[in-house]
Amino acid sequence: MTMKNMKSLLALSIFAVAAFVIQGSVSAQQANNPKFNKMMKDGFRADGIAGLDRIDQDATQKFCSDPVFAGSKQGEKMREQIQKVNMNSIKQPSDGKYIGDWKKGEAIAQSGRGATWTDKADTPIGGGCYNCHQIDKKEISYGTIGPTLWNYGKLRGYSPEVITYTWNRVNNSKAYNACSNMPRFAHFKLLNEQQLQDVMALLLDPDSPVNQ
Amino acid sequence: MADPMRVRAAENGGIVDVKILMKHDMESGQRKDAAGKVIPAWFISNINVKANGKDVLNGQFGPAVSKDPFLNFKYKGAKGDKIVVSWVDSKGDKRSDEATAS
Amino acid sequence: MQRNFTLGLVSGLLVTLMSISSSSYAQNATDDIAKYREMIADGNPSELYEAAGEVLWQQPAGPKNASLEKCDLGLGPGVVKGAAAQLPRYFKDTNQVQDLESRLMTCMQKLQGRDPQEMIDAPFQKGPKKDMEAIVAYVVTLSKGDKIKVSTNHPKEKEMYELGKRAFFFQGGPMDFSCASCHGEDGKRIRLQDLPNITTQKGAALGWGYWPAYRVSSGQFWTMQQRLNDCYRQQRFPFPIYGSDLTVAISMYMAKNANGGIVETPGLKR
Amino acid sequence: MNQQRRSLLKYSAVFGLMASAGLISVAQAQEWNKAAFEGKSLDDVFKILGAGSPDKSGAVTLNAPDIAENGAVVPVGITTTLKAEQLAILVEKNPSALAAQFFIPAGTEPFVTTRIKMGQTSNVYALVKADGKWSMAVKEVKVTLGGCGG
Repeated sequence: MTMKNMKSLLALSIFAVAAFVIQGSVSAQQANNPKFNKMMKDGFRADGIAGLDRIDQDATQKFCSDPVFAGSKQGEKMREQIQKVNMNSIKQPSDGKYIGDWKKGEAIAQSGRGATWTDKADTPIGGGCYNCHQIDKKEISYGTIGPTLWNYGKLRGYSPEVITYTWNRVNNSKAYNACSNMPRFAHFKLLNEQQLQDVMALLLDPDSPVNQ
Repeated sequence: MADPMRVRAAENGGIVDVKILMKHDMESGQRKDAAGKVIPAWFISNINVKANGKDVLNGQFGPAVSKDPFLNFKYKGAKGDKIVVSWVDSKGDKRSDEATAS
Repeated sequence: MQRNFTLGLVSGLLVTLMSISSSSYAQNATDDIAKYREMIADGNPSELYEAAGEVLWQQPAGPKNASLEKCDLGLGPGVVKGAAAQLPRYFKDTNQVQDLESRLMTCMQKLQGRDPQEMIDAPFQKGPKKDMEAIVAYVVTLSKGDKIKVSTNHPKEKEMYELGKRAFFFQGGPMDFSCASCHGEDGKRIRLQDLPNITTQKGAALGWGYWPAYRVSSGQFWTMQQRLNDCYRQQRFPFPIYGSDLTVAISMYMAKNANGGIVETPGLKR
Repeated sequence: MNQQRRSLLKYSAVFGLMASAGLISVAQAQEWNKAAFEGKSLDDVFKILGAGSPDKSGAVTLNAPDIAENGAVVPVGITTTLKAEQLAILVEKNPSALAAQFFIPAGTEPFVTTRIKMGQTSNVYALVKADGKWSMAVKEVKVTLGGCGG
């Protein structure tokens, strides 16, 4: 996996951060620590698809690596800025279609594979959704890092607002919560548009087992 | 040569409780290596336990027994019983270990 | 954007309500898992590694054909009992903070004349690492039941702790994960596995106190270095170098947080 | 305990040598039942063991977890109030149903616990042969996907 996308967001965010610094409205994040940087640099080696560029942080990662600052009053403006940058990176579906095939979506939600140094570049990457969320109640092995998604559509309805919000959230959760634990699936090309539509269907197709 | 087992035997009320851990991969024959080739099955097939020279258990394993097999059973016996556990695997490798009931 | 935000709030509320109502299901499965663990607790195959490790500890090896019996793990040459409970720590002879495995590499080099680079480069579960794993099993078993007691009195220990803390929260990779993504909150699970909150004493003791462990899923004995290595793999990071300061710093952060907890190693894990 | 282990190791080494030199033969009172272990389905194995269609019996207890955190290690125990001479553990959905079988000489309790592999959620069967007649107990064990799934 290349980090091209990450790099462009990094550039964008550096610009945003720089703007803040010039305005003088942000108190500093944790100080740059050369000793720490060296430890990180010397601590890893590239292996397979997992290159050393993976520890080059973009602005979002850097900001969220300092939870004290990120959660503070002083961090608020930067938090909003980061959410905005992430929101702006979201593309609505090119074919205008939001809802794909829930059966494929379930398979994506089940798989936690891909993108590790033991995977190949062409190993399909799973959504890993069940790692953190309850989704279809039939699957008893689910995590609790994220909220339950059982009856997702049934409870919220299937309005365009719900659909757009959910699309944005599965594409880039950091658009709403700068330091959400959820990966930015579209931004890092973990899931393609088709796969995102399939995951959407699992949550928002009235026929999906999730909404029974 | 195969690695040693761990054999524990404790007597309580005339019953000896025997616990055995064997070091063996118990290759199932279902797994594939990195190149996609099936790794052939290789497993402990027979296990025999004697106390003071007399059979107290005979077991047969298939490849579905877990790696590093564990076995627990009980027989009527006494402290000081000399327990010998022996296994043989599907390639003919063997191992015997001994313990004394305490 | 405003509308989305409100919607997010509403769904957040709903979700909170729902997670309360669904927690009973989670509880059942968690109880069943606890029962399963109880059933396999007796007969930890780590014992097989421990026995092999004791032999390796006493057996002359390496270019100098010497045993490890004079190895100083922090409590003096040859003292193994209780040593693992106080690691990582600062060692004067190397002027470094070392965890158990980096310290064992030092002993293998100094006493036996073995090249640490061979150990660093070897894949887990193979070659020299296989010996290391058995020796680790032997050493940690001799701290079982002891209190975790790690010091940050030496400035280098204190520094290592702070570096480890920072590394713990360091996000990277294509999934934005840090150690804290999974181990920074109480009461969370990944799939059915409870995730200890390593930022707290209780959580750190549950994590640090039970590794190294025999892993049921792989049928292998895993040292702490291998545990960390696989965490970083799942975090989608590059490959952490065996025994590097990074891995020692993370260990220092966990171990110090766990102080006062009980060493339950070798554990028996999924 | 350390001392004990040390002497155990010494013994082990001696016995290992003796075994490899053929001084101790591994007793094979019953030859490994190839046909039974290669039987695919439950019925295949029942037939080969001569078990017919065994009846469920309250006298047979199968001790296994409701959920296994990992299918690679599923603890399974059989115990019975019957005068068992043979015990067997079968997994319906494994590629070959028979996992293990045990022969119980007089003086040995009809009790055995071991650990088996399960590829997926399945019924597990505990079979007991007593007075030439087979009976059984059945329990479903759920095998879960764990960890990060990677």
